[in-house]
Amino acid sequence: MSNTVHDMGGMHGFGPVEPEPNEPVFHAPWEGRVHAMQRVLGAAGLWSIDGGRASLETLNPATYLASTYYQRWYLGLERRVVNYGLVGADELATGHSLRPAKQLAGTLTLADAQKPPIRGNFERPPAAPAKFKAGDRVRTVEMNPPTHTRLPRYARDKAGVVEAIRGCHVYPDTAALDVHDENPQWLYTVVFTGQELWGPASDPTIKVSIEAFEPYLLPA
Amino acid sequence: MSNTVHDMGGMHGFGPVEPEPNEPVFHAPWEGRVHAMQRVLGAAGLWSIDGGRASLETLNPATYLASTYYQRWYLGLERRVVNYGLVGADELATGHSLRPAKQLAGTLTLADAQKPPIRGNFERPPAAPAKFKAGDRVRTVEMNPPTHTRLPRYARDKAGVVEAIRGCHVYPDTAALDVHDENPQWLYTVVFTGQELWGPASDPTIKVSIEAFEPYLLPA
Amino acid sequence: MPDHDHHHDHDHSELSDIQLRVRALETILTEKGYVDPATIDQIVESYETKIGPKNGARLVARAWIDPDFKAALLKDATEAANSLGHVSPVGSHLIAVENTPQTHNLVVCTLCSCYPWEVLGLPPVWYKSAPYRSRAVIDPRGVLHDFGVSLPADTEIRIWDSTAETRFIVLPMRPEGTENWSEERLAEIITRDCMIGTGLPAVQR
Amino acid sequence: MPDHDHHHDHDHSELSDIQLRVRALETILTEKGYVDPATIDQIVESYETKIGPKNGARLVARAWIDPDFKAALLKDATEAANSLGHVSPVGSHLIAVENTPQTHNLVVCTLCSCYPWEVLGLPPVWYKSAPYRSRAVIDPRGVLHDFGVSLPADTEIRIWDSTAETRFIVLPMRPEGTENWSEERLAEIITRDCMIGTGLPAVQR
Repeated sequence: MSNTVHDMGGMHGFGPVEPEPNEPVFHAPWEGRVHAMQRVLGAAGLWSIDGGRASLETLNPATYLASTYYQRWYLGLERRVVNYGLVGADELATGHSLRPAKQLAGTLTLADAQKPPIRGNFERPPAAPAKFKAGDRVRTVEMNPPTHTRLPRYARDKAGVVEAIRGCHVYPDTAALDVHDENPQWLYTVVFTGQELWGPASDPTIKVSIEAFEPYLLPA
Repeated sequence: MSNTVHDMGGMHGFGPVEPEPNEPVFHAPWEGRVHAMQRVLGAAGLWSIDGGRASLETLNPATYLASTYYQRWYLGLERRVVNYGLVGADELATGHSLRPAKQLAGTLTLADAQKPPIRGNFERPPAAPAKFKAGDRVRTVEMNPPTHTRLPRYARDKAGVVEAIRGCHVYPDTAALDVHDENPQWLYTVVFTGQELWGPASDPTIKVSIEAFEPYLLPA
Repeated sequence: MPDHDHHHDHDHSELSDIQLRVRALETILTEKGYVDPATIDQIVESYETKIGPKNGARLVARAWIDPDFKAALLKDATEAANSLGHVSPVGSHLIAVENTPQTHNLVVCTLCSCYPWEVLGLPPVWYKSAPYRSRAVIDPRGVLHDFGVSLPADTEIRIWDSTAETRFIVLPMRPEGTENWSEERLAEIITRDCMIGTGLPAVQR
Repeated sequence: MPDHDHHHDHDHSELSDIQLRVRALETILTEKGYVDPATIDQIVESYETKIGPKNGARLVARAWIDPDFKAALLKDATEAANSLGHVSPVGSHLIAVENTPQTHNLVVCTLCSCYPWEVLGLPPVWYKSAPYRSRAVIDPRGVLHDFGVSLPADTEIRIWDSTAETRFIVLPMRPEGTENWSEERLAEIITRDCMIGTGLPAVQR
């Protein structure tokens, strides 16, 4: 969802950042297992990267904040394997498979895993020319959809400037709901002053940019 | 603080409202004790009603969401009795008074408690005439102070209309920091359309008003 | 350990023993003479037995049968309520807002739990809950649905966010079929939820 | 029971037995043939041993000594990184942003934890934490203070919120006193935090 507690840019009260010297990649073996299971199943193409994010964002906010990062990943993964029919709630309860597997289009194999991982490419052919160019003044839209979006609350209905066009990419707002609804949109780096975002009392030396899809922008 | 999770107007993800038929006034005896202790000590005038609110808002957001209402009241009260020197952390640890009491200006007595409770009056003489009148178009300011405010995030930097003047009242933003800094300000009911607050996709039949102090408003 | 784990454990010890901690605090405050347990008892008893939505219901019932009182209530609810004499005294800046066929009013406090205690008693848990506080201002029809209330699609919904020390009570519409009812009988159908805006007065048939 | 208590208890059972639940899920997925434990082992091992900030440090060190490579990196970091051949292949839309005496760059993902895995490895816990995600965009100097970094008062701080599939790596300024250093020696002072923007390369004296 769009306005859950995951959208925390500009919130107060969480305390200082606590760097951890020499921190391990995983703090417990189960964290690594969760990370890897997510990658293996993600390759099956049942959900998009944004569908995965949405499954974490829709956790109850109290659960979201009380959980560690990989606890959230686990809870989101558990939801998805159930929602997409890969695993039944009865199987989670017993801890064993109780019926044959569903056929998957493909998951990550050992041979795949032995190669260095490389991120997916989310760029897609555009359906129309880009509406904006570097230097254009824009205003972000006001919107509060109950579904997934990547326009943070703090950057809605704000005046900014397009700094760069980043190509045409899978649109998270639709792809989160349906992996096949890629609905590619032009993507821009849009810069705001701290004072535009936070008001006249803001540190005047701050500028913040977001990566904004074209439907998030209006000419200004 | 202003942008902690207590400022939850417009957030998603908390689930349905759950009415509780025939609910008791207090769900456990300790809830009533917390409520009453807060009232008794509040009468001592050490902190303002907004100082009390601020002590709950500065709880860690995960604690805030994981707590019930009276758990938050208790945690806030505990903070205040310690911060204002009424009780020491060592006393809380042992569960007994370890030193003489501080002299208080006055608390609620049994005789006071036997009378029906009546809310305090927060209206104060104005230092200047009201800047706005009913019907005036205004815009709320953008501000994100790290201290207490009563201008919710969802209603910042939005165009609205003054519907009524409600008098000149103690200003929460300063009184939260110092009970003596009442800094009275004119108070207005300001109305916004749902579409102004939430965007074009909002239910067009919604109007939302806030009670806005004059420093929250600019002419529009 | 990730710092979230730290917070998580900390939260736990903060909450698990709440009863013991409240008792300890009352003991300390009593030993110091800051509070008197009899005063605490008295306050709890007042809220449990004396101060409740019946006070508000009497105001609404009177407004339904007495146009002058209704006008006074809508002009200055504090003064009107206190003029009745027989309800608890009401603090300053109580504001009554009237439901009409065109407009339905709904009261919320998104930032905490502001509520007109003197006329409605202490607020219910749901009023103070995150689902109500978060959704009332953005999805009031969804909230009303949770209460089984469905309004015509073209009714304007006016949400009052109680962000200051003004307090709001909704004056619901008098239902049909109550034309000859007494003030006392009318008061019985005016529930707390009707005066928050999450309910409508209903006539049992 | 208030509904918050309900949620609270629920959250608890959701989290307390996480290790057991992860093991159970892996068992089920393995029994169904969806995952192969050896594949899981391999992925974990890759992240623990192969993919880390050394990849990014090599890019920065090369940019410091080779102006043409620096220009290529700032133009298209994905292509420049892959042209080196000896670092892990980098996915599309890696963007390098250059610190200057006028501007300091800081990367955050307020909405989740987007991070350039191929060049920096998996993000540290603090990068994914609420304190960092919430404050980086509103109080970057306060965040830098938590890392012991203090910038001149007039330095512009540019925060990059990674809200899409573009990924950012900060190209820090080469510190004085490293004029004759080899590429390998330079790479050693280019820490992960330098490439997020929460650290500055330091020369031990």
